[in-house]
Formats: sequence, C-alpha cells, structure tokens
Amino acid sequence: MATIIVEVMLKPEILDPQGQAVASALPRLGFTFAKSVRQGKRFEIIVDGEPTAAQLAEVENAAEKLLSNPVIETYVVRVEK
Amino acid sequence: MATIIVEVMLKPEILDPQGQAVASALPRLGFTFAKSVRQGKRFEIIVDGEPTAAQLAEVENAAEKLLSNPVIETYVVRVEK
Amino acid sequence: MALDTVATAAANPTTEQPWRELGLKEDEYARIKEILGRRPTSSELAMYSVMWSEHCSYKSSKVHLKQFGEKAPKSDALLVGIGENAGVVDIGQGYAVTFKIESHNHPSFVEPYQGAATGVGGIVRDILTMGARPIAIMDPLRFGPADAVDTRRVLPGIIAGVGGYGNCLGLPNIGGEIVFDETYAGNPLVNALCVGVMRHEDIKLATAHGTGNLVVLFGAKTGGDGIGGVSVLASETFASGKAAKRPSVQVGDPFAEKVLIECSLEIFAEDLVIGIQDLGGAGLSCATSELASAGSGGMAIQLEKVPLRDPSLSPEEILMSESQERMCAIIEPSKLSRFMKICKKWDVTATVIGEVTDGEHLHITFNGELIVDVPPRTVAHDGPVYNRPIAKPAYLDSLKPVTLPAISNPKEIKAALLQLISSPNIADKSWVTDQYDRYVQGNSVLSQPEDSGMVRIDEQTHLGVAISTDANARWSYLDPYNGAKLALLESCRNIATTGAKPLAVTNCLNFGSPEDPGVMWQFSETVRGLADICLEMGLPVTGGNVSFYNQTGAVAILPTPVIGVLGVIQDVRTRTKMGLPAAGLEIFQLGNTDDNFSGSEYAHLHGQIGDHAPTPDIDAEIRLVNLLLEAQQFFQSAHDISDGGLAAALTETVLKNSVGATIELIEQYIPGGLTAGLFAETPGRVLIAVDPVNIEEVRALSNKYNVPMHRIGKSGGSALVINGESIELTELRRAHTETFAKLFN
Amino acid sequence: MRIGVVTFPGSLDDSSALRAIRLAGGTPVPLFHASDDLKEVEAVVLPGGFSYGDYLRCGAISRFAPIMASIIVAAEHGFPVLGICNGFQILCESHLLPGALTRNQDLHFVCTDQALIVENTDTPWTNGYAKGDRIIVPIKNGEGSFQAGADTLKQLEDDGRIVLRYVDKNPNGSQHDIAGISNARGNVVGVMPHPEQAIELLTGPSEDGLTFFTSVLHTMVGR
Ligand SMILES: Nc1ncnc2c1ncn2[C@@H]1O[C@H](COP(=O)(O)OP(=O)(O)O)[C@@H](O)[C@H]1O
Ligand SMILES: [Mg+2]
Repeated sequence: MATIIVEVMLKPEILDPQGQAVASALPRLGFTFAKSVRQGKRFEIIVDGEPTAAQLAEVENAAEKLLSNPVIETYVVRVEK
Repeated sequence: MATIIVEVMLKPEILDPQGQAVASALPRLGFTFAKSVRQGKRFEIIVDGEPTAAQLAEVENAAEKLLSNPVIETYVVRVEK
Repeated sequence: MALDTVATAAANPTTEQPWRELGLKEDEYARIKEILGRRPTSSELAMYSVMWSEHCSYKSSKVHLKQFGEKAPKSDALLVGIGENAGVVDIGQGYAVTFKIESHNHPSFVEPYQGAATGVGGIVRDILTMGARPIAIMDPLRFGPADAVDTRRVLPGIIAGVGGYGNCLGLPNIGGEIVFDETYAGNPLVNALCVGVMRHEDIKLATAHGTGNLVVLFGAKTGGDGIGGVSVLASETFASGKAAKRPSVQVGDPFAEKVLIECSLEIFAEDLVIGIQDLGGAGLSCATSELASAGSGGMAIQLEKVPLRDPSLSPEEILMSESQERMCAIIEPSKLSRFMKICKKWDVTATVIGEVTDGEHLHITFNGELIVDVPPRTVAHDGPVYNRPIAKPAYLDSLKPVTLPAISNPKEIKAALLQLISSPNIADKSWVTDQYDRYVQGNSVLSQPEDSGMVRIDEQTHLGVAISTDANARWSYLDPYNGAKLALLESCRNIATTGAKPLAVTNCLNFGSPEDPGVMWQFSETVRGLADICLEMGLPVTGGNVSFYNQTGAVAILPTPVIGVLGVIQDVRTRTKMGLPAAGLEIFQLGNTDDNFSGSEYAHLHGQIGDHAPTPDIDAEIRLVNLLLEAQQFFQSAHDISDGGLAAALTETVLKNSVGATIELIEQYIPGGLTAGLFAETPGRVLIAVDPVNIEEVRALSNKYNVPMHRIGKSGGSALVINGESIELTELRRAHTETFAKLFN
Repeated sequence: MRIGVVTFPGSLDDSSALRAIRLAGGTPVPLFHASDDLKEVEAVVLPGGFSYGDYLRCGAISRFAPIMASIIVAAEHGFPVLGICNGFQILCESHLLPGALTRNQDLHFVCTDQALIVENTDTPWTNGYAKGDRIIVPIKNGEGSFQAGADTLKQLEDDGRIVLRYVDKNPNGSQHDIAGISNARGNVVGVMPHPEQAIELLTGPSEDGLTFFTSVLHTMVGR
C-alpha cells in the first residue's frame, strides 16, 4: 500500500480569494511572516502495492482530467515517502 | 524568498465527503487505481529569505490556530525545497 | 476480547459493567437487570444507556409534556400527533403538512459549522420520514453578546453551516431569528425547523409489522460518529484499552442527504415501504427499538451486515453510531428488487440487515452470536420518568422595575432610534440571510425579513402555508408561564399579519439543567403556559423537542421556548407584505401601547431587564387575528410590532421599498409618552398601511372586532419623519444595515 | 416545443426550470444525467444546484455524465444549451464555454436580487431582450466569480459574447463584471443568475427572467 499525492494549485494569474483571506487574517492574529499565501487542494490517494510507472501515468491522467481544471489550475503528482 | 507549505487534512476518523465523491467518480471515468481518496488543503506561504526556526514555529502556531481546525483536522508544516 | 453475548451475560452475572460511565443511575441499571432477568450484555447496556438518556427518553420533561395531550384542543386538522417523528396536519385539498423544530445546541458550540449543518440535516430527515417532501427550513438562533470574541468564532460558522447544508439540499430558508444575550455566551442555541408536504394517503409511520418483512438500512455508511461514552464499552469488550480513535465531531454530507431525499421520495411514490424511521440520536438502537415496538411482532437484526465506513467498530458502537444521512425502512420481500433499483438509480447504498419476526423480542446477532435480546418497548418507551424537584428561583424576588429617562425632544428621539435600530438584536440581518437560498424550489412567497415565511403548496389552487417562529426569552425569564403564552401569541400574530390562519404549533424548549429546581420551575411553568394557550387558541401541539443542560457553569441560559406556528392561506396571491409599497397611504397602529418596558430591547440597551412581563390579553389577540384575516384585503402593507417596538417596525416598513413616512405620535394619548410609543414592546399591535379609499372598510372591521385603530401617519417622501424630526432613509439604512458587516466581516 | 432540463444528482433548480419552460409556453421534458437520451428535445437547460455536492469543483464531476456526451455533440452542431449557475459551471468544466467559476471574493454564499444588463441579444436564449435592457434576477451561489485569462477575456469582449453583466454592484469579484457568456456560435449560454427564479412576481423579485425561455421558443419556431 502506498500513498500518491496530487497537489492542485490555482495558476498564479488567477485570483485566489481564499489565500488572500488567509493572508489578511494572519497579521490580525499577530503573524507577520507571510509575504503572500495561496490556497490549493491536496489529494491523498491510497493505492495497492508500490505504485508502478503505469499507475503514476494514470494518476497524471486523472489529475489532468478530473482532479484539476487546466483552465485555472496546475497540478503536481508525487509519491509519498 | 522561500515557500513554506502547510498541508491540512481531515483526521482519518472524520467523514470526508469530498474525498468520497472523488473516489467514486474515478472508476466511472475508467480510473481504477484508487483504494481510497482523501481531500485536504494546501497552503503555499511565501516568506522573505530562508525560513528561520523561529519563523517555522510561528507557522506551526498559525497552522494550529488559523489554517486548520484542530477539532477535525491535522496539519503538517514543511519547507519547500 | 470476546463478544459479550447473551449467553455470556447469563453465565457471568457478576461481571462489572461501566453503567455509571454511560450515564446511568444505579436504580436505572437495576431496572435493566430486572427487565432482562439477568445483567445486560454490553450491547444491551449501550442501547439502554443511550435510549434512556435525557435526550432520547425525555425523562425529566415527560411528566410535564403530557399536558400537551391532556389539554389538547379538539382539532380536526391533526392527522398524526405527538409521538411520531413529527406531527402531521391537514391543510385541505388533500394535502398534509408536517413540521417540527429541533435543537443542535451543544454540537454547534464545539464545531459551529458542522454542528449547525448536521442540525439541519437531522430535522430534515425527521420530516422526510413522515413521507413528506421537505419544502422549507427556518433557523431560530441565539448567541452571546455580538461583540464577544467567542461569538465571532461561533456565529459565522453556524450561519455558514446552516446555509451550507440547507442550500445544498435545495430547501429555501424562509425565516428564523438571531438574538444576542449574555447568557448564551458559551452556549449558543441552534434550533432548526423544517416543513414538508405530502398527500394524506402518503403519510408514513415508524412501524415494523408483518412477519418476514425486511429491515433495510439505506444511505450513508456507518462510522464512529457520535458514539461518545459508548467507546468505554468498546475498550472494555475489546480489552487492552486501545479502542480506535473515534470522531469527536460529526461531519455532515448534504449531498448524500439530497440524494437520500430524492431516493426516499421515489420509494414512497411507489408505495414500497411499510414503515420508515430516520437514524438520528441513538442511531440504530433507536431506529430498531422504535420500529419494533411500534409494530406487531419482534425483529431480528444481523449487525455484521451494516455497511461500515470504519471497519474497526465494535457491535456496541455500530448500535450507537449517530452517523448522519441514514434511514431504516421495513419492506415486503416482494418489493425488495424495486426498492434496490431505486437506490441504485440514486447511488444510495442499501442493505437488508434483518427482518420482522413473529416473536416479541428484538434480537440482534453479530456473526451468528446473539448479543441483544430485549423487549423493544423497554428500550424505546419504558425509560425512567423523573419528577424533578421544582422551586421558584430566588432571582424573581429581586427584580427591579425599569427606570428610563423619558424622551420628548425630537433630537433625542432620533439619537435613541438610531441607537436602537443599529443594536445587534434589531439591526438588519441580511448579512446572515443573504447566505441562505430563499428562492430554490420556486415557491417562496415570503421569506425573511417578512413577519412569517410563506410557501406555495399548489400552483393551480394557490394554497399555501405560513410559518413563524418566536421566543421572547427575557419575558420568559421574568414570567415563564406568560412568556410562553406571549411567544405563541406573537407567532400567531405574525402568521395572521401575512394573511394566513394559524393552525398548529411546534416548539423547541431550550433550558438549563433540569437538576436545578429553579430551571425545572421555569420549564414546568413554560409547558403549563404553552399547553394553556394552545387550548385557549384552539391550536394543537404537533410535536417538538426539549433541550436541557444549556448552561455555562452554574449560569443557565434564559429560558428559551421557541414556538413555531403553522398557518394556512387559501390563496397565496393575497398575502400581505411588510414594506410600504407607495406614497399616499394612511398608516395606522392596531392595538394600544402601554408603558411596560420590562424585557424590551430598549431596556436591554440601558442594561435593565425590569420586573414583569406583560399580561397577555388573549381575547384581544384573538380579535386582532380575526380582524387581520378579514381586513387583509384592504392592507397595502402590514407589519407586526414587537422587538424594538414601533420604532423598529417603522424602520423596517419604510426601508423595505425605500418609501418614507411622516409619523405623528400624540404624546398625551400614550401611557408612557413618546418613549413608550416608540420603544415599548407591548404585545397585540400591528402596523398597517391602507389606501385612503379603503379606510372606512377597515374602520368598520376594527369596530366589529373591537380593536383600537390609531392613525399615526402617512407614507411618502425619502425620510422617516417622527413628530417633526426627520431621518433620511439613507441615514436610517446605514444605521440599520452596517452593524453585522462591521461585527463579522 | 420540447425543452429538456437535466437532473444531475444534487440538482436543485430543475423543477423551477421545468416550471419556467411551462410558463413560457413550452413543453418541459425532464432528462436524467445517467442516460445519454435527449428524448428529442430541441433545446436543453442545465439547471442550478449543487451537483455532486459541489465537491472537488463545481460541475467537475457532472461534466462526465452520459447525458453530457450527447449534449456536447449536439451543442457543437448548434443545439441551444443554457447553463444556469451550476449548469454554467458544468459548461465551463466541459469546455463548451471558456473560463471558470471560482469562489466568491468574500468567500460567502450570496443570495440577492441582482441588477444586470443584457448585452448580447444574438443568442437563442436572449433574443427577446433589447440590447442594454436592465433586469433584476436573483443570484445564489458560493462560486460565481468568473475568471479567465486575459486573451480569453479580450476575445469575449471583442466578439460581444458577454451575455449578462452585473451592474450597481459586483457580487462576487467576477472579472469584467461578467454574469453570463456565450460560446462563439452563440447557441451555448451560461449565466450565474437564475432567470428561472424570476418568472412570477409572487415568488421572485421580477418577471424579467421569463424572456430567456420565451426567447428560445421563438427561436425554434422561427427556424
Ligand atoms: N416540547 C415538546 N413538545 C411537543 N412534543 C415534543 C416535545 N419534545 C418532544 N416531543 C415529541 O416527543 C417525541 C420524541 O421526540 P424525539 O425523540 O426528539 O423524536 P426524534 O428522535 O424523532 O426527533 C416526538 O414526537 C416529539 O415531537
Ligand atoms: Mg426521528
């Protein structure tokens, strides 16, 4: 059993009101570290056994087709160590 | 400038309707790799310079207080390489 | 480690059991042993403990609630009364309506979004269970002070939760309340009302009969939600103390509920079920024991068949789980395949978990081993009944009359009015209600901020229903008997103001700890008042809910009986709205004002609560309702005068369509003068606008019903002018609408 | 004149859309997501709601419904399609319309009576309006903020494909105050506001929305 991670973020040019809301809430709580914040999604996909290259290609495919919307988002697929 | 990542996931015992919806949509599209899917959030926080230990502690603190809801979620803070 | 079976229990009568941890009293545990003739198995103990809890058994309230039955007025409208999941009333033309309020207070404090969301989900299932299509919801809410830090945590989450779940179900939110008071800090109240409609012949009941009929569980899979103290049992039974982690908060899945609704309605339409019960508090324990005890025989359940989300659940936990979005149906075997087909169409998991037997017991097995063998009635209905001690609380002896500076100069009027209408309790609530879908289903005739919500039931005949929920907790604090009466009367007035005729009542009684004799006195007086007023008004109580233990430390919340009244309107096109529609109308106040400020918002702003609630004039209220119904055709607008007095009513009336008004109050005619005229909350008053050509008709009717009718002004202009002092509508609007955005954005 | 309304799991305004078609004088035909059968309808409405709970992204899962395969093919041949709210989101996810609908700027669900200007009247759904008509129609959504790349926006503007624009206030942060757009051919229209909830004064803020449904009926007759 392994975990494949798909991370989906809004493209930099797309407005991210959730990230903005966080960025403006942080200093109100006294946190001053952030120059900017973006919020995205994270999918943890559990697969049987070690992920094969074919399986990873499938996940890429699913990330492209379903898990992200290429019009506004980008994604990254990785295997959790 | 560096990027600190905060990953927030629902605790395993908490119902994740979104992850479930994805898990049941995948096979309808012919993707059969997933045993289960959980969906969470990912925050990309841009900070000035290399993150210091103190800064990371601050981020932990913010993750606990603002970015996650400790009643139902857990979080991980990491520095993006 | 081993399963605690009935055989084990019989063989090991002295095994220590954690009944105390499960909230049972010593005598209650003894009763269980007496009923069974042996010690309970751990699964049985789990079932009894949760079904005999305050929440499920009404053990502290039962002796009082029975007045609703004893004093019940004769009503032909009542098709299903108290005792079922929700009462059902006949509204004519073959339609039946079911409605009920429930509380979800404590979960909403712990996790505001999910607590409120699952509160909506639960009441909607209660309505669905009756065979009805849910058609609208309302949400009476109470919070601590608006500017308190915790209110800023709790309120946005609760609003988002009510909206998140209700919007996703496609239920228009047509009303509710938002009230702030110190006593709700640390204990917000989230009450949710749902109303549903069906044809008479489609009413469904929670009953299991017909030997060999199947018990089907359908909807979401079962997880470890809401099993709380029962995990004690799991760790006992499964030894070694390493019970898996159980969620402390339930997460709702409104999408699952939406498909469950559509699936169930399709199943009902094909008449595929004999009985049906939703799974709410106490989950399967409640559903199986209630279905079986309302049926003819017994029931056999194979618990291992229950589809699990969390495979580590023990049988005790499966029985206790309060996982949301589940239903339990009794169906004939011949109808199973059709039933399953519909479930498949909606992608709803459905599993046969047992059958109705010709025995008398509820038998539950787990992988073939008998773990529960009980008479179902003893679990579902024969719980303990307490006559808790009652004592009139001491605070009632130290109440002080309200002392307020009298206002007479126009400048002071303006300042006081602006302060009042911008106070959180009176301010415009659109910041909240704009987060709720009020349009979905296309039948919302009236929604907030109108006096009552109204939905069309039949597009051809224009039949509709109206609902209003009300509570005046400060009056209940001063005088719980009359407070309950006043709340119901206000609800009726709200219904009649929009043109509907009051028909039936539901309620949600939110109180502190029943173990406090003072709270118990408030409760018993409330129920007595409510039962009396229902009899006097001829309205049946169709159901409700009791929520105790609403307190922070030793401080109980204000006694908060939330009353919901359902009314019927034959032609929704004739409904009356609250906003002035045009200039040139004559404005009247129906009913007299007096100078009692006790419990009013105006007194509250001055840090006072006063010493006595108004004494309800029931005869006058009935005459007013009758006048409203008969004269409605002549009203251009009508608005109930209550919270915030005439000042608030006028503000809302002029701002609705931005039509101003010029008002002249004649000081010497009003006991208490201008201050009372504007800010007193004397019940039994309504603000109306009438076209000059209809004044004589309205006057004649007000004479007929002997309701005082005072001309107080005229509509028109871009300001609200009171006794010469002018407030531009823009300024009025700013004061009225800014408050919530400032507090919560 | 048969006009279909698709019910996806979680559709909410399907019954209102069917009613609107009826009140406009058409024959409403319920369609189900799981079948690819368009039942000989001559136009189709994808209604509002929370299909699949709006989980993942609004419209992302519904886009793959069997009925959508038929609709996509038909739409490419000029078949009139109207997506309302969730329907608009599904059309964007299906790439029948450009851009995407994202979280409202203030992160709240918003239900309000919204003033709009009708800009493109060359679509089967809006030809009953006059260019520049100001209408009041409810909006009710949590993710109605229209976002697209600069090129797409320019093209939409240059080609006059903005069907509805918010006026007085922009309720959600939509780029260029966009409330509705069409595809290049004009037969596919997506709008965030709910015309089907503005068809009777009794239950809506206006009757302004009915023209969407009468328009398509006239278009079909005119063919
Ligand atoms: N305050 C009340 N007034 C009238 N009926 C009540 C009240 N509280 C509870 N009931 C009735 O008691 C029965 C049991 O209530 P409850 O256990 O809450 O039902 P459920 O679990 O289906 O919600 C219901 O019929 C309910 O309407
Ligand atoms: Mg119930």
